[in-house]
This record gives sequence, C-alpha cells and structure tokens, in this order.
Amino acid sequence: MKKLIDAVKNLVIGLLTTGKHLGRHAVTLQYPKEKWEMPERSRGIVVLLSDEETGELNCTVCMLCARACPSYAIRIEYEKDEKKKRHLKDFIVDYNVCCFCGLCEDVCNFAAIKLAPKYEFSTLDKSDLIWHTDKLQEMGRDVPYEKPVRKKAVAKPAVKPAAKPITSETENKSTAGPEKTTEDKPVEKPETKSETEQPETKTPDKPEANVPVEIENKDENDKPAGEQI
Amino acid sequence: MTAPGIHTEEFQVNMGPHHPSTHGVCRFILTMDGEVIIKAEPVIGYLHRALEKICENRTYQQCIPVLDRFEYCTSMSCNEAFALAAEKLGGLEVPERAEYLRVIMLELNRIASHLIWFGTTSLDLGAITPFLYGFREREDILDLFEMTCGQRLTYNYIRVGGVAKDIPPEFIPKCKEFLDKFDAKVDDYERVLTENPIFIVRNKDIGVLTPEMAIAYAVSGPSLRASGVKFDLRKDDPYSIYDRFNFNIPVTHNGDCYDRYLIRIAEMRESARIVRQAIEQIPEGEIAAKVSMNYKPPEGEVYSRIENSRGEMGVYIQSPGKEKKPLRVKLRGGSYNQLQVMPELVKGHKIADVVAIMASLDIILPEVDR
Amino acid sequence: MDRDELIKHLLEKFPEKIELLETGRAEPFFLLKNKDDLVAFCESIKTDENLDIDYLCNIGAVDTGERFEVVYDVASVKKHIRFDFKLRFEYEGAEIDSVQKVWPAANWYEREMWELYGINIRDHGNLKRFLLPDDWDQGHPMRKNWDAPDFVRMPEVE
Amino acid sequence: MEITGIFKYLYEQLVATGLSQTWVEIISLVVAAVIVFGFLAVMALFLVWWERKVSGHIQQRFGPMMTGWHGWRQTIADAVKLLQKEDITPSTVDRPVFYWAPIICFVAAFVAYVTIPFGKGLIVSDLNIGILFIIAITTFTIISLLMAGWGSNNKYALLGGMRSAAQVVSYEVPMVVAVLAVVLFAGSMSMVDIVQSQAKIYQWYIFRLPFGPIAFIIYIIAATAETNRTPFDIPEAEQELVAGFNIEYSGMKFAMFFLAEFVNMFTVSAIAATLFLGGWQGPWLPSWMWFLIKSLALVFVFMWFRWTYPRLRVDQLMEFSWKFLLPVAFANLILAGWMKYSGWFNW
Repeated sequence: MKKLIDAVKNLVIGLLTTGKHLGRHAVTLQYPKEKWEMPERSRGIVVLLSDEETGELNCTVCMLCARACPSYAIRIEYEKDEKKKRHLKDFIVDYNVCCFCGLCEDVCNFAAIKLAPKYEFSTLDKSDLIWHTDKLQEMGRDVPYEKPVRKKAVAKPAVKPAAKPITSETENKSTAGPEKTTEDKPVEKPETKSETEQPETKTPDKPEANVPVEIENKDENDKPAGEQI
Repeated sequence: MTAPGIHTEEFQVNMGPHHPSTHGVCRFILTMDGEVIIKAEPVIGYLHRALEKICENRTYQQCIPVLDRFEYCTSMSCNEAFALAAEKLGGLEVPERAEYLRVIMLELNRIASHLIWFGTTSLDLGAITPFLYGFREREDILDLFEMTCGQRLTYNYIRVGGVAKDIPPEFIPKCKEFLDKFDAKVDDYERVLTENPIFIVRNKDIGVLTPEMAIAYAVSGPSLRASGVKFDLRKDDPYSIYDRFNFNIPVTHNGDCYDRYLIRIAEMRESARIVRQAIEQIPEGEIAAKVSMNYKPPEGEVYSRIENSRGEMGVYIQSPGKEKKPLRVKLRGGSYNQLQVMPELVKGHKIADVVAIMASLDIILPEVDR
Repeated sequence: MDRDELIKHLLEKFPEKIELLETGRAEPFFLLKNKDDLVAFCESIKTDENLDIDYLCNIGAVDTGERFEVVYDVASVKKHIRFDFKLRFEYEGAEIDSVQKVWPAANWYEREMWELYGINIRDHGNLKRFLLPDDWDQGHPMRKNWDAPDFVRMPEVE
Repeated sequence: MEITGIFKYLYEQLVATGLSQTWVEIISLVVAAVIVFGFLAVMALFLVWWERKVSGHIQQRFGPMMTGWHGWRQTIADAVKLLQKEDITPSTVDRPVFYWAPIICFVAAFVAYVTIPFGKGLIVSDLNIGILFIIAITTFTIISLLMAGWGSNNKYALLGGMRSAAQVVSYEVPMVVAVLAVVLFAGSMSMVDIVQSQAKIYQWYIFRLPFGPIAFIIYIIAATAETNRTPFDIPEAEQELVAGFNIEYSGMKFAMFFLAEFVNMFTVSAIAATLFLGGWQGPWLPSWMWFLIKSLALVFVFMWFRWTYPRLRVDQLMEFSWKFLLPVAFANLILAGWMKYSGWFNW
C-alpha cells in the first residue's frame, strides 16, 4: 500500500514540475523576427579582409591558408611577375567542403582572412556556394579585425626575419633554399604579445588582454620545434 | 511460451536504419517470437567515413578538425585524446593555463553530452518534455563554447600543444551563473523522471549487464560503473591535471538501465563541481606551447586514452619520424563495445526494451562506424 | 606495479618470446616475435594473478608500407596496469589467430581488421563485412598501396 | 441566456410550414446532426491548436506563432495541407479494409454525441440507455484500429493494431465498471437524469465519498488508455513502432484518424464531465458554457498527462489493467452498492 501512495505522490510531483513551467517565459527566439546575434568570435563564413583606406586586399598570396585547410576548400590562383612577386588572380573558397575549423584564420599572419560571425548564406544551388574574390571581399567589408602590429626590425640576426613583408618574402625564400625541404616553407612569425623579446607597446585603446595567440610557426633555423627530445 | 500444438514461427523485424530511436544510423535485425526478442543482430556501417584513412594524410593540426567529427556529441574529448597522444609522441609540455582551460571545456562538454543523453532517453521512453528541458540547459553551455572558440558542436579548440584561444573576460561570470542554476535544474529533472513509477517500471531490471560481461566486452564509462566496477580513467589512470580536483565517482551495483540513468545524473553534478573548482584555481599565463603547423614528432607510437561521457576514448598514433603526417591513427570509441554487447542484453526482452536499453547505454553511431 | 616493475616482470616471464621496443612513448611497448604464440601469450597474461589483464582496450592493424603490424593495447581494471604489444608479419599469407576466447571484446576489432586490411583471422566465427557496403569489391581500403577508380587523392598544395 | 429557446422557435416554424410530422422529424434531426458535426469539427481543430500551445508552454517554447495571432490559423493550414496531400494506397494493401478503417473510426467518434447533453435542453435525443449507447459506440474504434493495422499489411502496423486492440479491450472493462457505479447511484442510464441527480455542487458524483473519487480516477485512467494517449499510447508509439497502425495512411485518411483521436478525447472528457462533474449544472453562467468549461478542463488534464509521463510497455499496461484497475473497480462497485443500499451519504 505504501508503494502505491508514494507512486501516486511522485506522479503528482511530476505533474507539478511540468505545470510550473506553464507560467514561465519561453526561452526560444522567433527566428525571422528576432535574430540571434553571434558572439564576435564565432566562426561563420570565411571572408577576405581589406584595408579600410586603400580598399585592396591584405592577402599577400603566401599560400599558408590553402596549405592549412584540412578539407582543401581554399584554392588560390596567382601569377608571378618579373620580381617573383605573386599577384592574386583568384581566391576561391568552396563552402560545400569548408568545415569552418578556423585553421586558415589562425595561420594567416597578415589578417587577410577571417571567419565572420555571419550565418545566413544558404543558397538554392550548390554551385553558388563556391565564392570568388569579389564576393569574399564584399562580404568582408564590414567585418572588424585587428591589424597585426608590425614588429620593428629586431637586432637578433638569425631568429626573426626582417619585418617588412616584401623583403621578408624574398629573404625567406633565400634562407629556405639550402637546407630545408621545399615543401616545409619557413613562415614569418606573427606577432604574439607574450612571446616577443622586448615589451611591445600595446595600443592603449585595445582593452582585450591579448591578441588571439595561435599555434604559430616558429622556425628557428637551428632547432625545429618538434625535434627537441 | 506459446501454447503447445499451435504452430508459430518467429518473424524478423527490421528496427532501423531509418528509425527514430537509433541514435545515428544503425539497424537491428530482430528475430521475434510475438513481442519477445530471440536474437538481435546489429548492422552498422551506414556512417563509415574512413576517418582513420583521412587522418593518415593530414598534418597533426589538421587532424583535429577531422577528429571533431569522430564523436560529435563530445568533440572536445576527441580533440583532447588526439592532442594528448600527439604531445606524448613529441614530449611537448602543455602550459598550466591550457591544462585548466582543457579541463573546464572537457567537463562542460561532458555535461552537454549527458544532457543530450538525458533528452533522448526520456524521448525514447515517451516523455517529450524532459528532452526540451535538457536542451535548454545545453544551449547555455553551447553559448559558453561559442563565446570562446566560435563553434557550437565541432569546436577545434584543443590543439596539439595547448588551446586555440584564451577565454574572453565575460566567460567566467557567465559560467558561474550557469553553474549556480544548473544544480536546481538537475533537481527539476530528477523530480520529473527519477522517481516516476512509469519510468522506474520501464527501466528497472531491463538489460542487466553483469560486471564480468562488462569487462569481457571492454564496456567502459557509466555503463561499466553501473555494473559495480569502480573504474574511471580520470581517477585510475589520471591524465592532464584531474588529480588536482576532488570529485567522487558514482557507482551502483545491479547494472540495469535505471542504474545507468542514476549514474549519469550524478555524473552531471560531479562535472559541475569540477568546473567550479577549475574556475577558481585557473592561473594566468601562456595558453599554448610553440607547435608549428608542420609539427614533426619523432619516430614512435603511443595509445592514449581519456574518459569521455561514453566511456574510454582512445587514440593510437604511430608516427614514422620525419613525416609531418601520422603513419596510422586508430580511434577507439566507447559505443563500439557497448553496441557489441547489446545483443546479449536484449535477448528475452520486448521491442520496447530495445529502445530503452540502447538509450541507457548512450550509444551513438559515429563512434562505432568511424 | 609501475612501469619498470611491469617491464621486468614481463621480460622474466617471457624471456625469448617478447622484447621491449624503445619506440613506445607512454606505456611499455613490446614486440611479440613469433605471431603463432599470440593466443598462448594472451592467455598467460590474463591468468597471471599479479597481471590480471582482463580489459582489451583496442586492436589496431598498421600497414607500415613494407609489412603489417597488429597492435594490441591491453589493460587491467583491477591492477591499474596498461601496456601494449604488437606482432610483425609480411604482407603475403597475413593470418593470425583470433583472441576472442581470451577477450570476447576482440570480435568486432578483428572483423574490422579483416575487412579493412585483409588480414585473415583463423577460427574467428563470423568474418562478415560490416563497415563497408555489402557490394564492396575494391579491395581493402586501409592498405597504403590501395587505389580505386573513384578515390580522390588530396591535391598537394605547393 | 439559454439557447434552447432558439431551437424551440425553429421547431415551431418548421411545424408551421405544414409539412407532415415525419418530414419535420427528419429535417430537425438532420439540422441537429449538421450543427453537432459543425461544432465538433471546429472543436477538433481548436483542440489540435490548443494541444500544441499547451505543450509549447509546458516546454517553455511558444508553439505555433506565425499563422495569425498566436498561430490560431495553424490547424486550418494543417487541415488544408492534409487535404491536398496525395492519398496513397499501397498496392499490397487489403483494399476494402484499408479504405473503410478511417471512415469507421471517424463515424464512431461522432455518433457518440447523440446522447451527450451539451446544455439544459441541448441534447440530440435523450435515450433512456444513454451511457450504455455511448460506451457501445466508442468500442467501434477498436475495430477500426484493427482493420487499419492488419489491413495495411505492414509488420509495424500489424504490431500496432494488435497492441491497440488488446489495450482498448482491457481498459474498456474497468471503465464500464466505474461508470456502472455512477449509474447505480443515479438510478437511471439516461444522461439527462444523471445530470439532474447532481443538482447541487455537493451532489456531484466526484464528491460522493468514498466511491466517487475512486470511480473518477479509474475512469480518467481508463479514458487515457481508451483514446491511446500517453502514458498508454502504445499503438502509435513513435519510438518503437515508427507510427503504429497509421503508417501506411497519408493525406485525407490520415487526417480522419488524426481528427478522430481528438474528437475521442473530447468525447471522453465530455462523458466524464457529465457523469462526475454534474454536466451543465452551474450557478451563474448558462448551462452550455458550464459544460464546455468542465470538458475543456478535463481535456487540459489529458494534455498535461501527455507532456509529463513516459510510456508504459504493453505487458505492463495489461498487467496494470487486469491485476490492479479491475479489482479496485469491482471493490468500488460493491462499496457503491452498499452505500446505496444502506442509505449512507444518500442526500
């Protein structure tokens, strides 16, 4: 008999708990009317960022993002001019394949590519999901981003190549030649707050504690990262 | 149990692959005598994406997003298992703060996965409302994840050598606010389901898993602890910094569906406790060791295993030495063995119990098919 | 029973059968020289009272380009021991015994190894295809030298 | 403002037109039938919408919001959608059985309203065996479920059909015994007499301790099983049988099953209101409004059950009915008989 009593008691408690939710305010959003605004770090669509003043792309065709992408969604076509300087012909991102992992954004040293917090880009036709430079740039117009702070030329010879992108490009190529295998391209080290030798003067207005520090490619010529045992 | 003299023959029913209660795509060929099941044979392979073949020609950092899809309910633990194995290979040291961030994310992910389990278990037994309550809490956790790493399901947050991004300043207050109201919510779940006589009758003494059979079939995680074997990798084979937090391991002894339910509800509370302690003790400092995109670990092989919400998740990596791509990555998920033991548990029960047992074992199919 | 005691104990118990590999990065890694005494080795480590290996974590086959390797990761729930051992054998005539009698959990692992690598398992019971589609006739996909008409290789970005 | 006057006035007009008596009877019955059918069709649509809103708010979400204010046009949209859906009849199906099953289910749901009093004078025809007629008609749904299950020649449907037949039969008996206790006390089976015998609020059968509340609870449990609602919705248990007996149905036939289920729910709560909560008796409001309030309150309780409780297994359900509900119902009947005979509580 006692079992029956507390069975009924529990049944009623169950009813009351669901009942008490009746009065409560609903937690769901009515999508088309109220939109969900994503936090600023959320990885939505991949966009190409461009300089506000000059309006041309930050991308210097270093092919790092194409190499870092696990699903090979980024294809870059470029042609070399006489000074072996690469000019971007077409930057294709194939959203059928892209898995929005954010590796391209982490690897890029020139803040040229970013995953913007936008999610409404579904299309009716699969081929519309392959975006080219103009669509990427136009989608990236209003996306705020931190410009990577350029390092001053640093006294330490071997470790850090010179700061300016143009020269570092050619200089990398020369140091890369002799002993590294071609496919292991040494990459210029992006600026990280905690790691630079002399204290970097941070622009005061940026309250956020640190530039997003990612696994960056630090390639000292003498001791590659993974080799120390 | 049919009356003598009456000729009856069993008939086969296909449960799945398009069936609402098989989590993922899986098919059971049930040979039934009336309502009672005589033999159940799981047919899998619908979700086979050859993850191991893909990982064989990806670099170590690129493997992490691939492994997010290995077990999408707790993809943090997939990242962690792979990252631990890669770090053991290369002998990398992970900074303190990264360890704490990993533990916070892992435990939050365990709560989220248990909430999925809680929702689908109640849904499979017919109570639809707890499913919605469970997912309401899970949304708060997903917001926390989206705030830090940008994605809600496949995070790509734990990297080889550390963590991708540091937590934004508003993460800790929001996390504290979630933790404070989470215990009250779990009491709500308990009130709706735990003592509910219908729920008890549907789950008591259904699908009893004896300790010997559990260990023989290498079942791990909550299903093993429900059979009375006190074995939790976080305590028995401690990895990362789990030895710094005090939490206890819930164990029950008769190994039926109801015990597996009780264990997981208790585990949710334990994980919340761990996250609370981790938030207080988190130090400042580095969040990632220096690991290049072309990380080349020395020649060697390692099998590292961690405790995720479905049991022991193990990653075996063999690296040939000079290559930046692993020679072989073998993934081991908890559901693989639990699905292997399902036919033994299901014999003699009814078709409605197959659903209850599968839900209580918390089997999801991407882990089985890889 | 920490790592060194375990190594010492195992090396004494099976002096000529196994040897310690230094490639192991975490738990001790042994090489079982002869693949025929696999089942005997597994039975003895299971019944050995101070080893008591009753929990099979994982069986993984590896195609190292010139030969096959099968890696067994085993553990003991009661004694908190964990170690791995592996077998090496050539491509042709790749055949090993099933360890189902020792650990029933091995059933599906061996079945998967047979399906994806083509390593034949003696007296396994139900060696049927279960991961790949039933009408799969393009060989064993996990082998290094495997190629198939519609297998798209990833383009090597220069 | 009793609306029985309107029908009297219409009836006199009809007689005044000088048709023969039989014709007048036929026309008035047809008119009554159309009115009841219209009322129930609207009520079914309203209940579908209400269930979705109630379930939404219990689960802290909104329920339909897009179509009109709080989505009131949602069910109409669903009905129109179901109408223009293709009505597939699979080839392997036993054609006549498959075709007639939804029709029987639909008709059985509506015929029960012949003897249900909507208000003081608002009853289609006051049979003296009212409650017996209703119970006899509602058992037709078992036949239609069986026909649907077996007719659609599908393993899951067969399982669903068998289960539903077993369930409804085994819960029919305690329901009848509970109703018998009330009829025994009211002294007559006609619904109007039963309602009249509950004139005052303390005379409602639910408050006739000790047999009243027990009979009411037994009736409510049996009613949820009768209308295949959780925790007894085994026949179309989505999780196990994918959709039970109405797997093969689509379009108009499925709509019939769907509406029949909701009409059944309203029928069962209407009977409960009439038997236990004193039908249209109520202080200030007009009688038909009281009837509606009581019925909808009971319908809300059914919905509340559905969104709180998990589902019972078939054998547990049978066991609960035969081993527990029926003995209690019989004991309750004997108690009611003794109370009636000894005149105790017989105010």
